[in-house]
Amino acid sequence: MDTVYYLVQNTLPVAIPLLLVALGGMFSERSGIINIALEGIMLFGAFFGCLFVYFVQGSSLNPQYILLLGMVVSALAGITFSLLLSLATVTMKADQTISGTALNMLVPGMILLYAKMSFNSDGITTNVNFYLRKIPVLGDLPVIGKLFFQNTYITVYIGFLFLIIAAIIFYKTRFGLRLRACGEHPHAADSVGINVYVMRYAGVSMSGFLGGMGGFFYAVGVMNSNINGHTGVAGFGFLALAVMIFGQWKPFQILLAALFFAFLRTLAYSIALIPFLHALNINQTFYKMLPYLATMVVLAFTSQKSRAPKAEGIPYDKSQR
Amino acid sequence: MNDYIIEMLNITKEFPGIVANDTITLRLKKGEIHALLGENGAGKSTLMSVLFGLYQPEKGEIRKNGKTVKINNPNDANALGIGMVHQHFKLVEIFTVLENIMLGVEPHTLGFLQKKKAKEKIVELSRQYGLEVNPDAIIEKISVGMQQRVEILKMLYRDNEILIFDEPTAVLTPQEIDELMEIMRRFAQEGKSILFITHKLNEIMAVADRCTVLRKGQYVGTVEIKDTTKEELSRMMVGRDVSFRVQKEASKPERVVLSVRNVSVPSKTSKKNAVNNVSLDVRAGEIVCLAGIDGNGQTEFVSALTGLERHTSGTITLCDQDISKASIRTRSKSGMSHIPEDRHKYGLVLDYTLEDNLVIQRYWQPQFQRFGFIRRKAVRAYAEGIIKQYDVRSGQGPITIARSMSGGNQQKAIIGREIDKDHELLVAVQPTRGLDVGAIEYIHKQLVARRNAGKAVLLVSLELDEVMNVSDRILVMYEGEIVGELDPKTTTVQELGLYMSGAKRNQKEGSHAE
Amino acid sequence: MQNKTIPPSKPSLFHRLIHSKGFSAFTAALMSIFLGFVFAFLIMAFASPDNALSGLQMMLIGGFKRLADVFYFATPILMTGLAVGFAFKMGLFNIGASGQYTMGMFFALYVGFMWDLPAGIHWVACVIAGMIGGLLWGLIPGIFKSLLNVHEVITSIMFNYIGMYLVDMLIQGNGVMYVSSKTRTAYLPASAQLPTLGIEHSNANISIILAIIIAILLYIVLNKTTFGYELRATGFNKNASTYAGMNGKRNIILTMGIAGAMAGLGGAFAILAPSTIMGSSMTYEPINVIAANGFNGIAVALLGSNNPLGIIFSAVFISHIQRGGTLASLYGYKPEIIDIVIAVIIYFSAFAMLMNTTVVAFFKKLFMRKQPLSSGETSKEILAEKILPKDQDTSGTTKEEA
Amino acid sequence: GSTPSANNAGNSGTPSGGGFEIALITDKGNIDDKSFNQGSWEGVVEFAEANNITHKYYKPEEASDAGYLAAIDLAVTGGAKVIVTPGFLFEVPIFEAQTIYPDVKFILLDGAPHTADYKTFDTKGNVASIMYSEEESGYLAGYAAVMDGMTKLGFMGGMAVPAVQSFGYGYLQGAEAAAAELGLADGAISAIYHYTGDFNETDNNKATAKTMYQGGTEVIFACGGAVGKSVMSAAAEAGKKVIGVDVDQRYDSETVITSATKGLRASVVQVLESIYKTDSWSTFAGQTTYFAAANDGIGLPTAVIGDAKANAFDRFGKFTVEQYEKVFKSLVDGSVDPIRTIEVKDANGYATADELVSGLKLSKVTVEVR
Ligand SMILES: Nc1ncnc2c1ncn2[C@@H]1O[C@H](COP(=O)(O)OP(=O)(O)OP(=O)(O)O)[C@@H](O)[C@H]1O
Ligand SMILES: Nc1ncnc2c1ncn2[C@@H]1O[C@H](COP(=O)(O)OP(=O)(O)OP(=O)(O)O)[C@@H](O)[C@H]1O
Ligand SMILES: [Mg+2]
Ligand SMILES: [Mg+2]
Repeated sequence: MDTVYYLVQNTLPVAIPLLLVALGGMFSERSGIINIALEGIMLFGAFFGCLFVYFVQGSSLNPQYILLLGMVVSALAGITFSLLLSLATVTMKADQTISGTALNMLVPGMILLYAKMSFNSDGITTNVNFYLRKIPVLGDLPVIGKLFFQNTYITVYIGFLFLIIAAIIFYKTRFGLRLRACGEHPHAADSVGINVYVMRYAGVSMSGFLGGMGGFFYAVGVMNSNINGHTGVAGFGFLALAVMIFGQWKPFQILLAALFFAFLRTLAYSIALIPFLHALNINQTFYKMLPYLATMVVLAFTSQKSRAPKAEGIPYDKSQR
Repeated sequence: MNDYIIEMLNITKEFPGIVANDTITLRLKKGEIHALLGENGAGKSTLMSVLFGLYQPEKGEIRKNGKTVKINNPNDANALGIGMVHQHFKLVEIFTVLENIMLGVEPHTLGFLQKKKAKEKIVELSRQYGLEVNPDAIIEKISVGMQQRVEILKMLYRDNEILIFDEPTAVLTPQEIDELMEIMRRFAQEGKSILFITHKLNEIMAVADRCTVLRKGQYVGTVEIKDTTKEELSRMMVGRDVSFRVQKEASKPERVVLSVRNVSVPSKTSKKNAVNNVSLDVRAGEIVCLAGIDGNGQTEFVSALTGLERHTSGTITLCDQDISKASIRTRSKSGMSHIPEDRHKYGLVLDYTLEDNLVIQRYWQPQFQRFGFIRRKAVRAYAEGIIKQYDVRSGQGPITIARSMSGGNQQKAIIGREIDKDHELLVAVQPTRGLDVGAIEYIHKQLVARRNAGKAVLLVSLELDEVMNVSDRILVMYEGEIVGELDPKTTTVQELGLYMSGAKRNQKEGSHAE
Repeated sequence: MQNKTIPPSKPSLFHRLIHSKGFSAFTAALMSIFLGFVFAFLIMAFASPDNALSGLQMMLIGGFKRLADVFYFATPILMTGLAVGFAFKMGLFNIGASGQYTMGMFFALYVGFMWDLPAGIHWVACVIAGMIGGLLWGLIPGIFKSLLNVHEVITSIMFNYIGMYLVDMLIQGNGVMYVSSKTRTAYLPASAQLPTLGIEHSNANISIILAIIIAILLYIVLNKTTFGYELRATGFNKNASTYAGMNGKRNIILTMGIAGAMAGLGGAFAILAPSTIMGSSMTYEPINVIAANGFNGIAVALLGSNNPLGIIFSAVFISHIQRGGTLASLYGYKPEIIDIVIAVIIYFSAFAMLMNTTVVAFFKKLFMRKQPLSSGETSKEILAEKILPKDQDTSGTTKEEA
Repeated sequence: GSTPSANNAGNSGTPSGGGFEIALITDKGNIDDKSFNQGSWEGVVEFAEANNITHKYYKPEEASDAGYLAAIDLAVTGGAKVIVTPGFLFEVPIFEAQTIYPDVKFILLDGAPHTADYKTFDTKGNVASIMYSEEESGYLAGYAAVMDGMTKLGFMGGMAVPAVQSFGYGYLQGAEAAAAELGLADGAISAIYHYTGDFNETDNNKATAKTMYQGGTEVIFACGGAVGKSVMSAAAEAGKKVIGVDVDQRYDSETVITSATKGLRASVVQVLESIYKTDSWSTFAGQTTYFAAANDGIGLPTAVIGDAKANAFDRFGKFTVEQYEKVFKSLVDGSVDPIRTIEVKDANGYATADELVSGLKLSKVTVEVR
């Protein structure tokens, strides 16, 4: 039973970044912009989030407040960075995949440069402990308490909160309706007076917001609030893309997909706790590969009938008929 | 004093390398149905897009009820009560009818959608004008006719009083066309003013009060329908006389070239077959026309026939050899030529030069290739031949980039390519789609010439005039089945329409198989 | 009207020049490079103003002090550049060059260590092995794309990681190849190393020559052969190529295979390079890091506008500024600046073409004033020709049917 | 053009015309790798700043012998008179460099110059080769842990390089010795032994550590540079303990009870002093010098930096400085001499449980390898 608790407790902090970033990707792609830059956006957000933590860690602020503020910082950073993508893809009508890749390449170099110039380091190392051993009252609930309210981070709850918000914006608001229209048939949207460019900027910016935040949450929940230019976010941005596709560009399916991957990952590292798997004593490396292999397997089965937003990847040009 | 609700004065609109509208003036009276006639690329859609605020004109002004207005975007147009049904529908396929209609003017509180409100209004409207729709149906699941209703409801929902219809009838059956005409008349009686674009003269004669004619981006004139004729209109449109009848002597069918037996193709959207157990023969020296309303399986059938898709069951025999499972290349080798439905999607590599496009079916033949290396000279020479023979107009001849050519000329190039390649069967799918009468006339001549040369021609068309004029034998397709075989000389458009709408069917085709 | 007599289909040389695709690609590249360095200069000026100029100078011309190295380091990225550019021609984005590169490296190493072949042949065998390794790893995204409809970007990224982990595992598990006490591979036998060009203090070797030859071959394949014709057609319009009876699925797999082979060769060339040190060799450290050369390949390809010949130059150029960057560290600047410069260059080259066309359009206008006929005539003239009944065959890009 | 001058972090002091006088070449890692590069760089900085000598580190363009040699060449061009090269990867490059640059002094840490084919080992007069007895340091750590009452130990090494291996071997032997001393039963101590295969802070290193703790492990000896960061964060979450490595890591995390240090910094400073101050270069030149307990080259930290009165052992439960000094003495006088290397079959240098048990003669300690 402890093993089960352990798996759940460790799955969530990993799932949340995936969830948020994939949701970001969803907003971007449903507005018509393929967002390969998620990896870069995450890293950028994580970087500024951690930088913030680094500068305030001395102060007497409560760690959880620091985390919340850091979250805001990272989200803003993410938005700012995502504007580079919108500028290239919406305004300049550049190839979306290429621009995204360029932005991905930019961030690690930037972090390395900054970190080396300021602390002769490959990244930022902080030491604030955001870990929550037990949420007061809730933590004492029988099973639920152990599963969800012990040994965790508030990022988990924030993550679910944003899932709800995202879903509402997406399905229940005028904005959401218009955004989705732009990703499917921008000319139709235009003909009813919707400004496609603005909507796409909005979509990409939301991916910046969620992506930056997700990046910071990755740093917090997985990297102990450290971040460096070499390991970066270990391909989580791309995993998030896969999660988004697996989730069919829909909020709640994305949640399931994210949980699936995160669980697989946790499982892979917890082999030692699970006797029959441990007995197999398979080379560690295979477990390191597992999430990537799983991604491929999943995509191999889902991609056949997966339905991406129709207008995704095509720069919108009013005068094109 | 003036009774014009809309005046477009000296409108000029340029596109890179072309003046789409050149000082055009159009006056619309309140409560009239005003037709707008012109060849392809004459500037009709552009002019309407200007009125609808999609394009900004370089010169000219627009007045409503006498006072000048500036229309910067569809919202402005909407505010002025102007609505438009576009030539190519502007509907979000994965949205419901409801969502599409309210998109852009959604009722909401604090940004949260109020679908109920919208729904009530729509139900009310469709009742009032007899435009039955299911607000919760997904667009991609409903018929083209339905989709057009949605477009019309979009205008009504916005309480527009000036309604623009851009080539609305192209996609409809005769019956549906009649209904549409009815609806337009009703609108007019209610005092709504209508601008109606079409290539089809008899429709204009049927409903319009007045007609403005454009040619090559220029204003030709405006006439009262009651004192004009089809002939005069077409002369105004093209600048010369055109013959509406394709003159051809009776066909003398010979041996069977194409023989299709019990072919079925599963549908992508629904569970039932898109093409269901179809059998037909096409003989040398005859033009068989596959008629039917868009979306009744013609496309799927052609895909199966030409190999673009693998059909599930049945056999296809071309010149006595079974090609049911053959690759596209093999089919082409064994004598099939194919003029595709969508020239931009299939027919051409728009970024290739004209010459490269002209050999796209044959680049691998020894004539054009040695040891896998393309023989430029040979290609160039060949291309020049075709261009000359089929009078393909373009900027720099063989090295013109296909994208920069007009649709009409692009089509000519494709036709030249497919006809020149030696073949026994010519499959022509909507070869005159969106082309003007001049081009249409030319292409029809070519088809007849093929047939006289003893080739088998299978023509797939939605245009009734084309079906009646060109073909020697008509097969009507309805819901994936061939519901009737008709002789163009003995049937009427109305009867044909009945078959197309499934109201009537005969089993002749089944027996014909033997 | 008098001007109607001169057919506009004979454009002036200048006009043809500024409209040639090559030209705009070239100016586009220049523009992005320029912006890249402006960026770098700003960073350096921020880091330490007093040295910024000399630092920048070092970056720009420093490479000339070490030409042999410039070419040596250009080789692998030239190959990965081809790997990316070639696939691009078919509309495929091969972001998996890293994995293919690593695989090629591994195959080359394997043959280098595990087979002993006579001197002249051994390194050739290694190179070929490397090519095969890359090819196999390139096929995978191709197959996923054409048979399972999985976007090649995702596949190749995933297989970058998988390949990297796999190779590291295989190497660490092999006592002959791996020296655990040194956390790197053992020294390759001399017979497996590439013939050097014998330039002092430099590993410059025959591979740069091979790479250039391969690039030229690719150029010919793309532009002169039926395969190239099919490939580009598919890249431009998949449906049309299918309609024309081309085997799209096969071509996708084939293209990715070839692209992979290029990257694989890059890996082989890199690991088989001779060492300036007697008895030593290049070594690989299985420390779970994705090969950077793969990603630099993207920069190279874009800068060379995916044209094999252009890629030769862009590879040399990027290597050149990288050497310069290293030398700039003598002024205390971090070499990482170059990574940023490169990223910035790609970012801009992604849309420089468009910025560029606006610039060209501007020139065109200027130019047209003087010579109204050279290009798109003014509206009146078009119409003059359109209205005139028959002899319309001169007017070009505008529509008319008989 | 103009004379280069030091500026941003990473190099300081003003160059006396001749650029950067003391240079350090990093191997694949960076100077914050919590390991060789960092330790030795700290030594360089400490000394150079105290004596206001220009200094700088260089990153090789290519991680290969030729690449390292090229970096050395660049450093010399940059005006280096003394070059510090941390790590065995420099053995072959230095062998070349020592003859190419006879009047440049080289300090080679954790290695001795030799040819690529290992046939000739030759340390010339301008090279000082420094080695460390990690097994002794590890021994102290293991001893301390068990003495402190812990029975479930963990070891997470980076990659199986000699330094890491002997830390680990020493650790187990120390534990065994302590167990014996406490008269515990056979198998009373269980140890989990693991190599991460990298020297980085990664989420899977953290997860692996967390899993160990979850399984009941009380303390993990984190012996792989930045791997320590991952282990510390895991420990923080699991509320368990960590033993640091190379340098005193108590300042990095509350969870670090002690660190098995080796005097990287100290040794570099010592050698530099021998050059610039005491001019006793000859005591190091041309030979390999071992830093061990005997010459205070290794040990557990006994003082807290910046606080003379503070107790460096405050994070232990029972273990005291006195006990430490006693065992330390036994290492100094050689009465205890831990095994440094054992026979390992596996190519990647990962010893199996049996190899460890038999090779290190363990009975009190049972080993599980992950
Ligand atoms: N966005 C555009 N960019 C460039 N040229 C355009 C554009 N839209 C229209 N044109 C050109 O302007 C001319 C008028 O186009 P328009 O669509 O109005 O013709 P049309 O009368 O609607 O023809 P059709 O009967 O085919 O609809 C044509 O030559 C067309 O090619
Ligand atoms: N998007 C565009 N950009 C630039 N020029 C265009 C564009 N579309 C059409 N044209 C130009 O307008 C002219 C007419 O093309 P157009 O496509 O309107 O003819 P069409 O007969 O209406 O074909 P279609 O029925 O496909 O619209 C051509 O000369 C073409 O170069
Ligand atoms: Mg048109
Ligand atoms: Mg139109």
